[in-house]
Amino acid sequence: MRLLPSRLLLLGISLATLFGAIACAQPSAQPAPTPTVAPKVATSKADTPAARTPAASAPTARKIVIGFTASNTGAQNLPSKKQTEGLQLWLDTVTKAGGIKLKDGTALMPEMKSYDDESKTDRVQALYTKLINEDKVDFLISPYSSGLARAAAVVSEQNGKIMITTGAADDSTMEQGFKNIYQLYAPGSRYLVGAIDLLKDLDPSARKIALIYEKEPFSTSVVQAAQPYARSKGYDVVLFEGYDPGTTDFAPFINKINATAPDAIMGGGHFPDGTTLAKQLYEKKVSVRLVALLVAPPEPTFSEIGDAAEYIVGPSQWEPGVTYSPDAAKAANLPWYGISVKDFVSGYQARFNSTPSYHSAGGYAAGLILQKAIEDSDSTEPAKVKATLDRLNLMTFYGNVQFSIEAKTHGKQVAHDMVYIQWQKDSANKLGTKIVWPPAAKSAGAQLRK
Amino acid sequence: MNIDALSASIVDGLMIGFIYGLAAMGLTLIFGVMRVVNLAHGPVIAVGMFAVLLLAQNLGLNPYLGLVIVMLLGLATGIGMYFIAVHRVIDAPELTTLLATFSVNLMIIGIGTVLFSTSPRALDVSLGSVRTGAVTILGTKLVADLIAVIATVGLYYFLYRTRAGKSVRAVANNRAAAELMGINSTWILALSFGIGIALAMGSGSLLATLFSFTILSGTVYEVKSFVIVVLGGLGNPVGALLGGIVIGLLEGLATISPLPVGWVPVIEFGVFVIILLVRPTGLFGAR
Amino acid sequence: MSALRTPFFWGLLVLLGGVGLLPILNGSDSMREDIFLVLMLVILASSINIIMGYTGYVSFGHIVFFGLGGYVAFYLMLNHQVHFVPAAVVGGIVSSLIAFLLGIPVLRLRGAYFALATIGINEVVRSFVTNFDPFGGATGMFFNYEVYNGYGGSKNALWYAYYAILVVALLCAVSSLLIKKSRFGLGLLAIREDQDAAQVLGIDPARSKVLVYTISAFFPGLAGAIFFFKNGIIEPGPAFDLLRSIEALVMVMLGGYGTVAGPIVGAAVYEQLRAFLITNSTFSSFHLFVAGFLLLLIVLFVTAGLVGWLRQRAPRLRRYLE
Amino acid sequence: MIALDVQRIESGYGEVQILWGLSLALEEGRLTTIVGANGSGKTTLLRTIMGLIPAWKGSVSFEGRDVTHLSTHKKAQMGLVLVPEARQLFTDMTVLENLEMGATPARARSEYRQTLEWVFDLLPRLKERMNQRAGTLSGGEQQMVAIARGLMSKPKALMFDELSLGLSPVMVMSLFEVIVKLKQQRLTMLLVEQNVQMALAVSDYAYVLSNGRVELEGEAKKVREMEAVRKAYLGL
Repeated sequence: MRLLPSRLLLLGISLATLFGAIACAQPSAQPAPTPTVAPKVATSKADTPAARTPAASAPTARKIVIGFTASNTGAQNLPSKKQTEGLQLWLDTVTKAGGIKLKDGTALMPEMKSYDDESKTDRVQALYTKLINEDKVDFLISPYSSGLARAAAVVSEQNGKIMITTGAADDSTMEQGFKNIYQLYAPGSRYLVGAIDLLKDLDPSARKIALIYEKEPFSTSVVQAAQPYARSKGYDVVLFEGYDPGTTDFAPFINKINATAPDAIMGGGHFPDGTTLAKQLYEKKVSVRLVALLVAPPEPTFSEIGDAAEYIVGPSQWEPGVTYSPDAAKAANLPWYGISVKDFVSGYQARFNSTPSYHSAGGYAAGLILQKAIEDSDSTEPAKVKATLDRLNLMTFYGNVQFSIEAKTHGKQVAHDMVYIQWQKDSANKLGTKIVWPPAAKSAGAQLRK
Repeated sequence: MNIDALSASIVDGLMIGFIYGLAAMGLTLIFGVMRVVNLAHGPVIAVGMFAVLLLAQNLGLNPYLGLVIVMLLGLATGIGMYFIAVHRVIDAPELTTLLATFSVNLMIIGIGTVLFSTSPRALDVSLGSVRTGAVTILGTKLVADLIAVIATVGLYYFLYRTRAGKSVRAVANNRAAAELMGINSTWILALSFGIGIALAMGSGSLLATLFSFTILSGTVYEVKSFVIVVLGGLGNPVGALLGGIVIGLLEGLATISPLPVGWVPVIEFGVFVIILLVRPTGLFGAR
Repeated sequence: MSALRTPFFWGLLVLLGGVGLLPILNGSDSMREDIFLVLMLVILASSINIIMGYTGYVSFGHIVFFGLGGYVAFYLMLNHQVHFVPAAVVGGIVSSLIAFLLGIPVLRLRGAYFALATIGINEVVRSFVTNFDPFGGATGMFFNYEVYNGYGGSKNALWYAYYAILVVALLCAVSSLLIKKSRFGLGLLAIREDQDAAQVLGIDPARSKVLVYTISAFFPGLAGAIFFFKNGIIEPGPAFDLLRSIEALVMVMLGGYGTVAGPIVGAAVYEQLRAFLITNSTFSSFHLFVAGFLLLLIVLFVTAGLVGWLRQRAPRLRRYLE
Repeated sequence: MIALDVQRIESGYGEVQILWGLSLALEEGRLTTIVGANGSGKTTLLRTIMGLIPAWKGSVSFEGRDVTHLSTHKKAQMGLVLVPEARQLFTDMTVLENLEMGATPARARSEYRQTLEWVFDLLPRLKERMNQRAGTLSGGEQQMVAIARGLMSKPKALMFDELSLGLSPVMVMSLFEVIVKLKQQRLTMLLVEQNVQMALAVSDYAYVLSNGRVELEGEAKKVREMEAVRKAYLGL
C-alpha cells in the first residue's frame, strides 16, 4: 500500500516523542538515593546548609524554593495568571532588596518552582507531591480556586509542609483539621455578610432578599452562610435557589425571582454567569434596590456589559483603592508590614502593564506573609515558621491578616475583611468602580438602583 | 404558580429555543449526511463567538454584518476541517471519527486558550426591548430568532430546491449510488461539513450578542445540542429547530415550576436518555 | 483458564507488577503519585476497552461508574465509618449493579446512539448528584483529616491507596485477558464484527453485552473509591468529568483497541506524553494543541494503535502481545 | 469500435483475490452479456470497472482513454454508467429527484427536459409515480427507477448488474422489453444476469465467467448452442 511510508514515519515520530518523554521523566524513575523512610518534616534545607554553595558576597546567600502550581490552561487560567504575577512581583521585590535577611546575616534568596495543573485536581495532587519530594521546595503556595487549593492542601498536609493558600476562600477546606495550611482569603462565609450590612445601612425599608447561587462548591457555601446571617438581621429570604453551572440563559430564572418580588438579589457564581445575569437583570428591567454578585463585579472586564454593570455591588478581597496604611494599622493597634498600596499598584502596573486584581494582591500577600514569618522566626524551620504564623496578626497593603489557632478551624483566616465595590457612573457618565463598604474603607457612598 | 411568570417564561423559553435549535443544526446536518458526531462542535461555536467579537472590536463591524462573514469563514473552515481530519476516516467505525473530531476540539481549545485565555468576553449589543405586562422581549433575541428561522428556511430550501442540496441528500442517502451517478461525493461531503460548521459558527456569533462567553463556553451548547439533536431526530435539520424550541420551553417551564432550578438539567438529560431509548429517531423523526 | 499459561499473561503480570513495585521498593512519594495516576488511567482505559474493544460499543460516559463508585464508597467511609477496602468493594458492586440495570435498555442502542446515551447518563447522574443532599450536593463531601488516623496516619493511607490501586489494576488487566481468551470473549468479538451473525451462531448478544458492561463498570467503581479516598474530597465536577472519560478513550485508541496490552500501553504513553508536554517550556502553552495533533495523526494513520500496529507488523509477536 | 476495454484485470476484497487477469471488450452499439454462477466474480468485475473497488493489476479503458484509476464519479461523468445491483436508489427522495440526480453529468443537464420525456415514454409507469418517495415503490418499480436514473445521465455505455433479481416473471419480461428497445436505439450495453436464457436470447455477444476468469466467449447465439453452457447454466 502506498500509505506505508507515511505510517512508518508517523509511528517514528510518535515513538521518538515517547522516548523523549520517557527520557525527560527519567529523574523520576531514578530518584536520588533517599532512605526508604520518607524524609521527616524536620529534614528541611535549614539543617543542611553545607549542601548549598555559599554566594561570593560576604553575607551568605542561600536559596529557598517556593513551589506552587498555576493553571496555565483550563477554566482557572485568568485569575491564576494574575495570582502568579502578584507572587512574581513579590519575588522581584525581595530579590532587589537582597533577599530575606536573617539575623546571622544570611540572605535567603527565594526562587519559584511551578507547574501547570490544567485546573485539575488529580494533576494538582501529583504535582504537589513532585514539588515536595523531588523539587524539595521549602514552602508551598496554593493554586488558584478553592477546589484546587483543597486538593493541594491534602498533599501538603500529608507531607507536613507549610502552605499558604490564596485564591481559595472555601470554609470547609479549613475545617478539615489541617495543621500546616494557612488561609489568606477571607472565607466564603463572609462574602455576603458585608453586602447584607450595606443593604441594612442603605435602605432600612428593605425586607426581602433573594439568594441565588451557582450549583458548585464555592458559591453554594457562600450563600449557605449568608442565609442564616440575613435571617438574623431580620430579612426574609424569599428565594434560595441554585442554578446549574452551565446555565447561559437566565430569563426564566429571572421570572422566578420576579415572582417573589425581592428588594435585593445576592449571590451568583463566577464570571460568565455573573455577567450574563447582571446583563439580563438590566435588560428585563428587574426592579430591585440592590444586586450583589460574587466574583464577577470586581473584574475590570465586567464593564463590557455596558450600562447593565451600573449599581452592581460585588465583594472583593482587595481593591487598588483600599486605604490600608501604616496609619490605619496604628489606629487599629496592629503592626504594619511591607509594601504600601500605592507602591504595589504602581509596581504591578510597571511590571505587567495591567491593573492588579485581588488575585494579584493575594499572590503578593502570600509571599509577603511567608517572608514576615521567616523573618520573625529567624529560620526556615517549619516548626518555627508555623509557630510564628500561628501568632501572626498584622496589617499589610492587603489588609489585616490573622489565622485561627483553634484545632477545628486551624489556619482559617479570621481577620481579613472583604471590601465591597459598586459600579457607578461619574460626573462624565463614565462607569467605574468605587469602594462602598465597609465605612472605614469606602471611597464613595453606595447607590440604590432606581 | 404565578401567571405572569408563566407567560413570561413561555415567551422566554420560545425565544431561546430558536437559538438553541440553530446551534444544534450544524451538528445534526453533519450527522445526517455522514454519520459523524462532530465532537468539535462546541469549540467551533466558541470560535464563532470570538470571530464576531474580533470583527466588531477591530474592524468596528456591526455584529449582524459580522455574522455573514463569520458564516463564510465557517464554510471555508469546515471544508478544510473535513479534508484534514475527517475525509481519511469517513468509512471507519464511529469511534474513529469521534476521536478525529475530538482531536480537532483539543486543537481549537489549545490554540484558543493561548490566544484569548479563558477570560470571559462580552459583546455589548443593545437593540432595546418591547414590554407588555410581565413579558419583556429583547431586540437582540428577536433578531437572533429571526436569523435562526431564516437560516432554517434557507437550509431547507437549499436541501430540497437546489441541485447541490439534493446532491447532499443523495450522498446522505446512498453514497456509492451517488458516485455512480457522477456526483462527486467527496466534494459534497466536504460542502456539507462546511455548511454544518458555518451554521455552528453563525449560531456562536448570535449567542455572543446575547451572553458573555469564554473560549470554553461552546461545551455547554455542544452538550445541549446533543440533547436537541436527539429530540429532533439525528440528521433532521428542521427537527433540530423544533427540538431547540422544546428544550427552550422545557427549561423555561421547569425553571418557574415549584421544582428547584438545580433540577432542570436532571430533567433535560433525563428526557434525552429516555427519548434515545424509547424513540431513537426523535420526536419529529419521519423514519 | 489456558490464558493463564501463556507467556503474555506472565509478561503482563511481571511488567505491570514490576512497575507497580518500583515505588514500594525505593519508597519515593512522587514516583508513587506518578504511578498511581498511571495505574488509575490503566484501569479506566482497560475497563472501557472491555466493553468497547471487545464488543464495539463506544461507552463515552464510562466515567459515570468511576464517580458512582467514588461517591458510594465515600459516603460509607464518611457516614458509617466503613474501612476503605470494604467501602471500595461496595462502590464497585454498586457501579456494576447500576451498569447492569442501565445496560438492559441502553445496550439495545447501536453506534452513535449508544455513545450519546452514555454521555446523557453521565450528565443525568452528575446533575442529580449535584442536587442530592445526602451526597453533599454541589459542595460534595470531605473527610476530616483525622479519618486517616485510622489508617496509621495520612502518609500510610496514601500507601494503602497505592497498594489498592495496584491490585485493582492487576485484577482489571487479568480480567481483560481472561475475557478476551474465553469462549465468552470470542462471542463478544463475534458481536463486534456482526451482531446479527453472532445471534445466528447461538450467541445471545443481549445477555453477553449486559454481562460485559456490568464487568467493565466494576473496576472504574473501585478506582473511583480509591482515588477519592486518597483525595479526601469528592465533588460532582471532578467525579463525573466527561473529559477524563474521553481521555481514557484516547488512551485505548493510542495503545490499540481490542487488545489487552493496548490500553495499558496507551495509558502509560499518554501520561508520559502529557507530563512531557506540560513541563516542556516550548510546548507548555500549546500542549493541548500538540496532544490534539498527535491524536489526529494516530487516528488518521495508525488506526490500530501502537500494540495493534506491532501485531500487524510482527505476527510472531502476537503470542506475547495480546 | 470498442467502447470499453478491460485488460487482464485483477482485484478482490481485502486479501481475497476474486478476479484473476480477466479481459473483455464492449463493442459500441451492441449488447454484451456476462453470465456465470454465483461467486464467479460478475459483480466484482462491474465494481472494479467503475472504480468502487480498486484494480490491483490490469487496465480499464473507456473510449480509448485509460480510466483504470479514475474516480467513480468521473467515469460516470464520461458516460460509463452502472445500474447497480439491488438498485441502490435514493430511497428518501422522490422518483423525480432520483431522476434529477441521474442527470448529474454536464452533458445530461443541458438536455434534462428532453431526456426526461424520453424516459417517461420508455417507462410510463414512472410518470405516475413521479412525486412518490422511491423507497415506497414495489421492487419492479424501483428497478425501473434505477434504469431510468441511469438513462437520465445520457450514458455512452450502460451496464446492468442483476437486472431481474427477485422480480416476478411478468416484471422481468417488461424490463427485458425495455432493454430490447434500448438495443434498437443502438445504446452500448453490458448485461450481467442470472437469467442466462433470456440474457443470451437478447444479446449480441457473451462472456462466460468462472472463478474470476473468462471461461469462454463468443457471439451470444453460438454460446447458447454450446453444450457446456447448456448443461451448466441452462439446465438442459
